Amino acid sequence: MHPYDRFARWWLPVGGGAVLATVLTVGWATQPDRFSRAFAPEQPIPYSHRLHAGSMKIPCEYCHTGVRKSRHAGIPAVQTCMNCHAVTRTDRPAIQKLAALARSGEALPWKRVHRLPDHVFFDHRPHVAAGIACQTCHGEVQEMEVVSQRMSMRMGNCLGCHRDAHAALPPGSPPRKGPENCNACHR
Amino acid sequence: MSDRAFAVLGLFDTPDALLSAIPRVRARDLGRLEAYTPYPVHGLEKALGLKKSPLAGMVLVMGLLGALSAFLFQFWATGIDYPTVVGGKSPLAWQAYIPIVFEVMVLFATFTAGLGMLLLLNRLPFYGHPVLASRSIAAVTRDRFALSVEAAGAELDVEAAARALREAGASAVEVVLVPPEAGPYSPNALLRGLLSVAAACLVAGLATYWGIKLMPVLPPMVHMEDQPRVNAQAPSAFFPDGHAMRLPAPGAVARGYLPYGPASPEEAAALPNPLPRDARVLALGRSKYETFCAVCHGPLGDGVPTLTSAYGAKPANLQSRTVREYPDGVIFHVITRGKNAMPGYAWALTEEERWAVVHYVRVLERAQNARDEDLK
Amino acid sequence: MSVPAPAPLPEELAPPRYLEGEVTPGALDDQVLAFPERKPPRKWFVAFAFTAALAAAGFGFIGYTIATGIGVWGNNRPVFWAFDIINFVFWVGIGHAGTLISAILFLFRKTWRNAIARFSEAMTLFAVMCAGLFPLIHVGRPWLAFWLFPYPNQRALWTNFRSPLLWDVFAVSTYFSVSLMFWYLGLVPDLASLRDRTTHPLRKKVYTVLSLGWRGAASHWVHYEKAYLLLAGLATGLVLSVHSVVSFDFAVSVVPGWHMTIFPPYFVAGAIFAGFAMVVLVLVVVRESMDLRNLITLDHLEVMNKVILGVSCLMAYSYFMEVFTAWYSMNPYLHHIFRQYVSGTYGWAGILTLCCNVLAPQVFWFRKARRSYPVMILVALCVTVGMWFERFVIIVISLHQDFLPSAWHVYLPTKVDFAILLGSFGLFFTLVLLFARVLPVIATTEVKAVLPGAQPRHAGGGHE
Amino acid sequence: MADDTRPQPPVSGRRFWISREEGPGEPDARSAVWNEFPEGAADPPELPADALSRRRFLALLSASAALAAASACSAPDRGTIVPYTERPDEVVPGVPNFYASCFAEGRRAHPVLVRTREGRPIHVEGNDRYATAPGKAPYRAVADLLGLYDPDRLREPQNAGRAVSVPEAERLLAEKARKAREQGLPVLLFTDAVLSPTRARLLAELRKVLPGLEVVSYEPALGEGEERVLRSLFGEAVNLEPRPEKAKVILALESDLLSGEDPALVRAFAAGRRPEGRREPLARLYAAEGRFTLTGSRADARFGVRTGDLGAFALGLLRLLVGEHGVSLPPGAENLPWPERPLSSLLGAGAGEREAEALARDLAENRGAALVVAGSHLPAPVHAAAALLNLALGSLGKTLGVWPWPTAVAPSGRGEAEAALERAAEGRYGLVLFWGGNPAHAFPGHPAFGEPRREVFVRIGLHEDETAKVAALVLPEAHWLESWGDFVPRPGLKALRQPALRPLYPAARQGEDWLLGLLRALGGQGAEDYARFLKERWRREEWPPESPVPFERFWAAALHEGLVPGTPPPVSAPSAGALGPHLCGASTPKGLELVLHPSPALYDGRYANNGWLQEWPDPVTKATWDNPLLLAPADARRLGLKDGDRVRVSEGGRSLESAVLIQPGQREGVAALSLGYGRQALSVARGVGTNAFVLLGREGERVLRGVEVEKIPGRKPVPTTQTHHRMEGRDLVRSIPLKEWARGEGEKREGHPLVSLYPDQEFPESKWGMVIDLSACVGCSGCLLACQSENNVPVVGPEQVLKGREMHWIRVDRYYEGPEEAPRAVHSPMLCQHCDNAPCENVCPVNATNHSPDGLNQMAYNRCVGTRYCANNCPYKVRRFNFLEWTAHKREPETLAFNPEVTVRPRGVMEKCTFCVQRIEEAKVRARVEGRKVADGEVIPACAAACPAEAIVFGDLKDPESRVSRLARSGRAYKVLEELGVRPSVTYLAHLRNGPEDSE
Repeated sequence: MHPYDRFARWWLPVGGGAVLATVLTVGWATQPDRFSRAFAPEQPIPYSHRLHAGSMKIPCEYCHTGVRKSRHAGIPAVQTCMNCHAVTRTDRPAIQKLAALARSGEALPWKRVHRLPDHVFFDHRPHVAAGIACQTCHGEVQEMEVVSQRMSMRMGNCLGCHRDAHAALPPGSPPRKGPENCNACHR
Repeated sequence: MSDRAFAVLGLFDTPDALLSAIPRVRARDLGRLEAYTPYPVHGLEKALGLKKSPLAGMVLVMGLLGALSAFLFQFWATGIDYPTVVGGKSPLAWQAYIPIVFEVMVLFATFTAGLGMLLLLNRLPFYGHPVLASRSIAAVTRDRFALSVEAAGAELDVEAAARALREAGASAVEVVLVPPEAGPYSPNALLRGLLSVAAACLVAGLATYWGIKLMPVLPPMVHMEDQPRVNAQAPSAFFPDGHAMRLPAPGAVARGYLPYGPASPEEAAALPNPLPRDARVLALGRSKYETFCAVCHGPLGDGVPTLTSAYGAKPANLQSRTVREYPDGVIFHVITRGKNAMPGYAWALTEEERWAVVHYVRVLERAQNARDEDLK
Repeated sequence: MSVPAPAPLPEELAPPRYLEGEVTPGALDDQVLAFPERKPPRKWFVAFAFTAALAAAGFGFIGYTIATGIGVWGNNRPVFWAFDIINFVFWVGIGHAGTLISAILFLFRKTWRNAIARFSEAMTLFAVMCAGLFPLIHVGRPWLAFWLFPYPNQRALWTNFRSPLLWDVFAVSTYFSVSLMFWYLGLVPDLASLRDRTTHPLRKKVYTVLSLGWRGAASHWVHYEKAYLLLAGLATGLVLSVHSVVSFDFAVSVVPGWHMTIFPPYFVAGAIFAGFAMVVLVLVVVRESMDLRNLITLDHLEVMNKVILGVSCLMAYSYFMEVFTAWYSMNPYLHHIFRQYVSGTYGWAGILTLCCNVLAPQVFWFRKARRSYPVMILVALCVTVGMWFERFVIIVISLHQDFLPSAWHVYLPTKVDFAILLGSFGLFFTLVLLFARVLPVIATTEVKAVLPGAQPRHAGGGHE
Repeated sequence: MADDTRPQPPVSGRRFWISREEGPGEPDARSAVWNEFPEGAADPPELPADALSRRRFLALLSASAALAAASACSAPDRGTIVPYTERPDEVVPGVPNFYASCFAEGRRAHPVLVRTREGRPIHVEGNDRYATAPGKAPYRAVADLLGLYDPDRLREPQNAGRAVSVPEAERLLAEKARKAREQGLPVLLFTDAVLSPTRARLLAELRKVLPGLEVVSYEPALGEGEERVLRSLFGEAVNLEPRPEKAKVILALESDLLSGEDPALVRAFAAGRRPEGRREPLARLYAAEGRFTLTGSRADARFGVRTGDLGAFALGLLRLLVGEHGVSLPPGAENLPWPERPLSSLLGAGAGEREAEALARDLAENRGAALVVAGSHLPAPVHAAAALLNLALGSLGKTLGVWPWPTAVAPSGRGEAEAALERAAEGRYGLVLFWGGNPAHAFPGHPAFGEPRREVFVRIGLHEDETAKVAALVLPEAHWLESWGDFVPRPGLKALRQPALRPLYPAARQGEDWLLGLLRALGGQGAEDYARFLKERWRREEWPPESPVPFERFWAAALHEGLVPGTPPPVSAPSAGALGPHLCGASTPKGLELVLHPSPALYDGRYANNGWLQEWPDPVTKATWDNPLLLAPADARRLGLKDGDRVRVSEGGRSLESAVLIQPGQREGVAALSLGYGRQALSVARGVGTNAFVLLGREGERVLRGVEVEKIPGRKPVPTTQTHHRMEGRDLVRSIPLKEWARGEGEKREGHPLVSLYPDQEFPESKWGMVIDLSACVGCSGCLLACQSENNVPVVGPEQVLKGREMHWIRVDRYYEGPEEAPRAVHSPMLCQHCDNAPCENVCPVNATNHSPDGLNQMAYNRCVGTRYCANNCPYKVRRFNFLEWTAHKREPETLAFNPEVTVRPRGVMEKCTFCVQRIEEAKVRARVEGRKVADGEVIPACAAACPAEAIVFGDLKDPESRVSRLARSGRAYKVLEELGVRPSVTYLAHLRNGPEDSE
């Protein structure tokens, strides 16, 4: 067989196939979603949702008070921790650090776990009002020692639920859809 | 080079000579006849008995297929998958799809015509064809016309063919041998080749993977995801304390937030509960109670917390006589300002919500201390 | 059989000669296919250096534009499109002549096209490449230009198939693919000839690979000719659609001066017009510098010039029709804009367009003019300039004063605009020069097929 | 990103004038690159104009590459969330708060409401409890939000050019004062108008410990004629309060009554111009003026009278009234002598004698319902004549209120101020405190400001401005949004100013706090800070002791509302006889007359560092970033001048250079120039326009006579946002005479029925729409600024405006009709029309703009690739394209001004009015959560909220009972370019002309 033919009939398809396979694999493996999921940064205070929300059953909204009032669920103020920790577990180093921050007023920079691009204006209120549980999007936070991202935060994922909200809504809710128009999220 | 002959080529100087030679050689039935010419010579196909090209039909079918797929794709994408209203037209309005339907039709048809001819019908590229290795090919692609008697299954009678061609007027005759049969590949070479392809892909793939992982989006690609505005709860490099969220100025009164007046429970005792005791208020009170109060005071208000872990102080029993005898205003005051180890909850509960909780606490008390008439 | 020698015809009545002197297939090869093997003359290098520098500068300014934003151009509100789209339409138009010559004239069996088809097709490709550049760089965020293609994505979004710009994306990319296919198919037998005559090992390798093992088998020619015919047919439809689609960019809008039903045929005619002028321009240079006077005869040029004259009249008709439509519409916005075409801030551009496109080619009514280098070069230059300005007139003048006078604003191009325009010319001529250097500029196979005596006499004759 | 926190000019500073000379058409390579790379913008501004060598360009490129790499490395990091340490009860992150406060400027104060997010102001609007103009704020109050976040603000006290601490600064100040006291030298406090009773009280306290304290309270922008006339008329300093709502006939003597500086006036006027549901005839506005003011452009009949002749005009009118209409002169004025000039000799092009007769008749017939107002820049004779007219027509107490100057510190004249400055220059003061104002700019070339850092000069100010440069001690002042105070915006009405945030810079304290510190240091009695001082004074003086409400609750409620009503003290009766001397002052104009007036944008120059106001098109000329000399067309022809030519203007040995802009309608022989430009300090302000204070004489005369204008070489095109001023006979802005409308002719619609190939769109829930009443709209352009603040609209700079690349989402189209000498002007706000069949949507290849189910033409910036096709296809040309990067390089504090609910658009994307979709979506979410429908009037876009005329109404067109639907059915309703079939959602109501000829 002529070497050129060998090339054209063997290596061209094989190489092309290999390149295609590589591109597809890398493309699939590097979806922003894959990188962003399971993102669980170490927090400045080793706060455990498993302990507080899981074992102690403190409702989510006790701390994330903004969720029915604001677009943002809100990370609780340091003082919210001090509601209990002014008297509880004051011997722990982390609590002492917290107390020091509460006294000094210095910033407590929690690492952001869920980040939507700035051009997305997500609003917690209608979702909570529709009866969608926090866990639907944020995962079983009450079982997480360190909070990590569980959901996809891509537009496709938002739309998926908006087009068929059945699974997210509490049982027995009437069938409804979320808006699909641009302005619903982008302003 | 093997000595098996593939073909015998006879070169002719003019197309006429070629054309007149074909029936003569063809009559001998020495093998498959083929002509090689520098340009299409009309009449050859008839002389050689070649079939008509099926290309036109292929092109028609593929063109229609292209048109149909373009139409269906546009219709699905715009009308069904993500219906968008544009310029007041219904998502299903199809008229505007026609230009793309036409273009895709032409694209499919063209590729069928071009690639179909080359790859499917003419089986090109074929670099190892014996004729390409012949001496005559240079003449053929220049200005000579070759008639070739080719082995068709059986062994070629080289002598007879050469004779026939010469007799038909060929100015020169060349025997074209079958090139040596080099097997496709030795397993080793194949393995080496495949491995190196795999290795190259792996290296490139990993490099891309890590590149994307470490540098997912570069400016300016990123430039609307991270806008130079200050979002809620953002950090700040400008304010020395690192908070972009600021405290209101001391003494300033925001709309809807008149400062809470009473300084002591006694002062607050006279405050009347402004809310009616209706289902909406009680539902509100209940949801807020269960979120903020039940953790310590217990869902029944009996001071048995839902917190499983011990809290440093003992929460009050709302069912106690003392609490039950508090006027509403005192409970409101305690919720607002806190008491002992309990912090105030004005940060979490609006005034309305606090009064609703007061109502709900009353309901809890009543439920646990039902009077006779309640049982009737 | 002796036939008395016919009395010599007067020159005017003699049939045009598309070959000078005796041309045999071998001689043709030796003349045309030898170019790639010879070291090009000094002037080629000088020209190449010049055009490549121009192209490089153009790309530099494109880089600058992308790094800074298209605010470095003169575009403003309301003239949101200016040089960028003018250049796009201009270059797409230039491309049309090639397809016309290679496809439409092929279908009409005008064999004189064979000598110039290759060159025109190559120019089509290069012009479309130049054209394709502009939609990409003219967008505000060029790094996201891939969003113009409908591909499945995580945003679950599709493109807007109702937008003429998207039609453009499909039309221009289809046009490029089809032209490439057409050009390459034609090249394959020539590449085989080159492969078999060259002695240089590297060139041999390259030509071998590119010629795909073409061996001129009669069974291949059958399919080949069919394919060529089909492609010509498809390309004819395509070429008419492409500039129609480009004209939709304007015709489908509401802008007075753009919203015209005559635009599709008018744009196609204009495209052919500009393209022919460019072909004439390049052909004259090629004919002289590559010593191809026997293959590209003055009769070739003359017939080209006749086409230019004819299309010029068509353009005049289009202009007239446009003006008539505008007048007849009783639309005050349209009336205003048509007055602006010949008066007002940019009136000179409209007048220049009319002079260049309608008046200048009229000189071709005279045979002398049609056969005179200076005249045809001048007219071709006029037409090229005129057609560029025609797009300027359509785009800039129409935009700068549309419905609300409060939004009117003049437009002034910047140096960057000019640099990128020149850069596109640099790119075009660089590619032309490279092409002339490495590939056969004349479709030898096609010319061979129509040489006297190329086809067997009893098989129905050739195409003479 | 190392120097994130370096101060950045708010609109990247000097780049605006560096390439100024280039003019249009030149590649703006430099300014573009400056925009692109923040490092470049922070470079020393002394960079020569052609410094952008290739090397530097590459350096910048590599810097940006490094920047890219740096940010890329930290990509997996998603930033941090910084919660409050202790969240205040009223602040929920993401939910705005509102603080009632008060804006003051010149002689006016206006209650406002400040919207804050997380304790930072992001928008200023009017106080909804302010009955005179509920929810309406002066446009400069809205724009001054940017002033709060101005990176050029002083952050620390400076002594002799070195930063010092606050206690140190206080010590230095006290030391200077003590030294002056010991030496027995007087102390000068040079400040602007003292409108605040508590501030006046503080000054009184200070005088107790500093007996030699002289207070000069000078407002350079305002003329003194009115002041002088009123003082002699009433015997004390008073304020006038025009009440257009009570007037049926208004005569404006070159008064910019409707400029929007006082939204209450516009609101009252507009209310009288809506025919729907009105029983009385529409109010009629006459104007007589030399300049072409916004008010004049809205007049039903406009008399072209030379500014210097206005007094004579008013007196001529009076004579007509007395002689032919039986109007009697007020007591005491019967025998006043006044120069006699026939009315006809004063009138230029425009309304003529017939209209003058009609005016006299109208005035006479509407005694007690007529109002004459004269511009504040006019000289005393005009004001005296106007006062005489008002007295004769019985306007006083009816259409014109009078109330005493609210504080004990009466305004000073320019003569007084200049004398004090001269004494300061001679070193006669032991201490000179410059607080507020900017005297070094208002008195250019004054010897007092000749040497830098004078030991006895102390500056209390927001910026390191011209005046700060001559002071040894510079004390940073807090912005008004960070300050406490009280004002009297209307007779008897007290308004409180409270801070909407804690000071951005802790060392920047409000001026009163610095003075309080001084007071205490000198042994005086004073609270620790001004907040307490204010509260104490209110406890003692404003809280009615008999009130059942405890003071704390009274105080909290007062802060909550921002207002406390009351009754003003009475004013003594006018004595018309005292007008005599003023009336005689009138003299015939000679030569070219130059009128100096405060800039509508920059006022006296205090807003010159505010990019929003610099780029805010003047409502009449549409000029931005400059104060061109406005010439009448005939004068320009005579002098051979075109738009953009440069001239030297000289008068009495003083001169300045300026660009020229021809102003149709301006009376021949009158030129105009606005004050406030030509600042020499601050990154945005510096070098923009020319300082017209140069021409102000000692008497503060603002109408100069015999001015020489001479052409000088060079051109300086004026950046205007509108370059064509005629409608070309198109039916764009409808203005119909009242009688035609009354006959129902306005309802006749021309044109053929519009047909569509496609079925109509359906809107399942709501369909948002807008109605703009052109009869109410005065063209004040306040909507532009409210929109800019609400929607993060960038500032682009003069070169870009010259190229037509300004970014305002709403503009006010102003067209002239009729002859150049006396055109009629029409104003029409133009914004995205949210067409149902939007042509822009069809052509976007990537679906970045399409239609929402509630009828909005939505624009997803993040999907936009920037083909600009949509903008080409927009017949209204309301789409704006980010040709260059105008925002990405911004850092705090500038970015704090951005609305966090709106995308900050980068370069390369298209943008446009969204109908304030963030407000719509917020209302929709709130309604959905509460399980109800969005109520009518719940969504108000920023432009509608700010419109003082309430000309813009927004709502749901699907609800037939909504206000917008009802108005859209009005007989005046029409749509712009309706014939295109794009079906806009914005309906315009035709303007009604109510001239003497226009009604029956």
